Amino acid sequence: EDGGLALQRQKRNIDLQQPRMTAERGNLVFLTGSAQNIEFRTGSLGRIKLNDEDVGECFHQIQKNKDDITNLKRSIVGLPQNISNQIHQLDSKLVDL
Amino acid sequence: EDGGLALQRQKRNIDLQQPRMTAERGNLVFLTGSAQNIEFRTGSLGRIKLNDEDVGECFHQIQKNKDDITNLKRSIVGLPQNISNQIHQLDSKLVDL
Amino acid sequence: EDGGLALQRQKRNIDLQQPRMTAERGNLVFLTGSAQNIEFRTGSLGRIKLNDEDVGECFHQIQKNKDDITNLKRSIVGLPQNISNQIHQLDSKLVDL
Amino acid sequence: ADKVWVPNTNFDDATNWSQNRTPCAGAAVEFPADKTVSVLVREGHSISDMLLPLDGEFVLASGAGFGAADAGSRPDCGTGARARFLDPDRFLWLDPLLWRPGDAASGLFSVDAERVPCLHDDVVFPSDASFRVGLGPGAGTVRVRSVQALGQTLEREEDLAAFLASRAGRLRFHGPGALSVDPEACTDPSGCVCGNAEAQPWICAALLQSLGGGCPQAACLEPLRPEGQCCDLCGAVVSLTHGPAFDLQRYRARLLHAFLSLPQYQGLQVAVSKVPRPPRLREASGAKADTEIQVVLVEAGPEIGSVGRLARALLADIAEHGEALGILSATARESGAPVWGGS
Repeated sequence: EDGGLALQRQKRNIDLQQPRMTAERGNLVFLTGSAQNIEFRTGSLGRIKLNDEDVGECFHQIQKNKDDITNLKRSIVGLPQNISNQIHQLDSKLVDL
Repeated sequence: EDGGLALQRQKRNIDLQQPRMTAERGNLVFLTGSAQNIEFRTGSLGRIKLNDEDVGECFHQIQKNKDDITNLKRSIVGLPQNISNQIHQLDSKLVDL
Repeated sequence: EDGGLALQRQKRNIDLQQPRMTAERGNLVFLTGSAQNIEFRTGSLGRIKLNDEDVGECFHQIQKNKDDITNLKRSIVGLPQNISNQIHQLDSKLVDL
Repeated sequence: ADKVWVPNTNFDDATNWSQNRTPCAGAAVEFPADKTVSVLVREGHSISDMLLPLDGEFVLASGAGFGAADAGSRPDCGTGARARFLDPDRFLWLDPLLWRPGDAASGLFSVDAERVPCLHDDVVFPSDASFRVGLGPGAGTVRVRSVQALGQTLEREEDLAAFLASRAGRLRFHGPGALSVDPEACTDPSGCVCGNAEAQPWICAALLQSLGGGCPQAACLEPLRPEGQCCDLCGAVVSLTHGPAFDLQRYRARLLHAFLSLPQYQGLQVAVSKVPRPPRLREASGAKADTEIQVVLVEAGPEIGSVGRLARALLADIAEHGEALGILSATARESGAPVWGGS
């Protein structure tokens, strides 16, 4: 492959990798190339809002839900053990009668 | 341009509102019309990130939380049934005495 | 126009405190400075999508997960109380024998 | 030969904006709702409001972007008036003013019809600019050898068709006309006819519209109208009948190096191409060939007389070396005396 063609290909890749904001029949679409990211970076007081939902808070809530679920699992695992101990005790008393 | 085409174009403009990027009290706001979407699309290797959080992973976590909750509900529903069986057995033993 | 002048113009034209959308090596970056937001708003029938995921649905699912967790917590808290009442009753019967 | 598309739809190009300047910091900006366009953004812009087209795209070069500035935040930005992006559909393929030769040599020019890409030309849309091209007016098909756009070279009909049908293609090409590629190169050393004769009325209409209406008055008596030229001009036309040994490139190079480089011909420009021979001249000369080589000589500056001297020098050159050059016969026409005070 000669130099010109390589350069041409490189240019093409550069072009395809450029991010773009496009409008399609009034829809607004933000696009990046194959390996490029779309990133939202907020300052300490700045926020990203999607239709009045604060994205940062949503992410926070997802994590909180996850933590709550972990705790719930733990209590549910402990619960039957605790109860079965009590029932076992009762059973022993019955046998002792 | 003939009249029919102009009319068609005009109708389209009424149906569709121009997407808009605007500053509202220093905030940067992207707006679309009443039935138009806003979409963010990366290539297959690109990611959407909010302050170092990967949005794809967050969506995955939401689904995982949902599945975990379904499983938790199932265990909690099964739990009292299992225990009440044991208590009922004990009760029967008592009556038999 | 040479590169240095272009860069200078860019610096002059976008204040670093402004919320902004910029391209960084092919990545599309939305940045908020101090206290300003970046907001995306569709009309009532429009949707916001991140790589084919509907953000509204995701937000809805996050809230639903949160509500489910609250209910689960309540049932789990109520559960041992209910069972311990039954066990207590059994215990009393035993004592009465 | 390469023909390079000149205009662009870049955000940062002042000529794309009402008032001939890019939006200043804090400006309100408006793109026409119903004009489809791809816009390259190469710098950063602070705007207070921007209405986007319903169908269009903004491609961001690295470091480029948009920031939110409240209206009137800069005192130097003027008041209120929206910066409007001009109609991106205003650039027509057939407008000779919108193309430049890829290998422009000083002293050479093209007649108007050949400033627009010819049948055997490779067309280049530079990849460092966004663009939009109107095919038409008229529903005819424009044929060229290849089209380079977005860094890809399209030389197969199916590749071009796929590109034109894609969103990228639809953002950049519009109009009732069609575009087609035929990878056949011009293999005739004596040159190939441009092939724009049928489109010439449209080409001239586009050119004259840019010039503001009709042809300017030629500044000489008995001006000439060379084949492929839209308006009369002052200068000389040398018409050559050639044999099989004639080589257009070599003859063009000979004109540049053996004649135009001489001090007495400084400021002259020459266009050399194979053109269809007008029927009346064909009958008059009794020649069998339906094409001839047209050499158009014009003066770039106000000097007078050197064009005529060069035309006669060329005839003398042909008389002496015609056989070696593959030139069978030559005739020359000259415009008349200058009209002073003409525009």
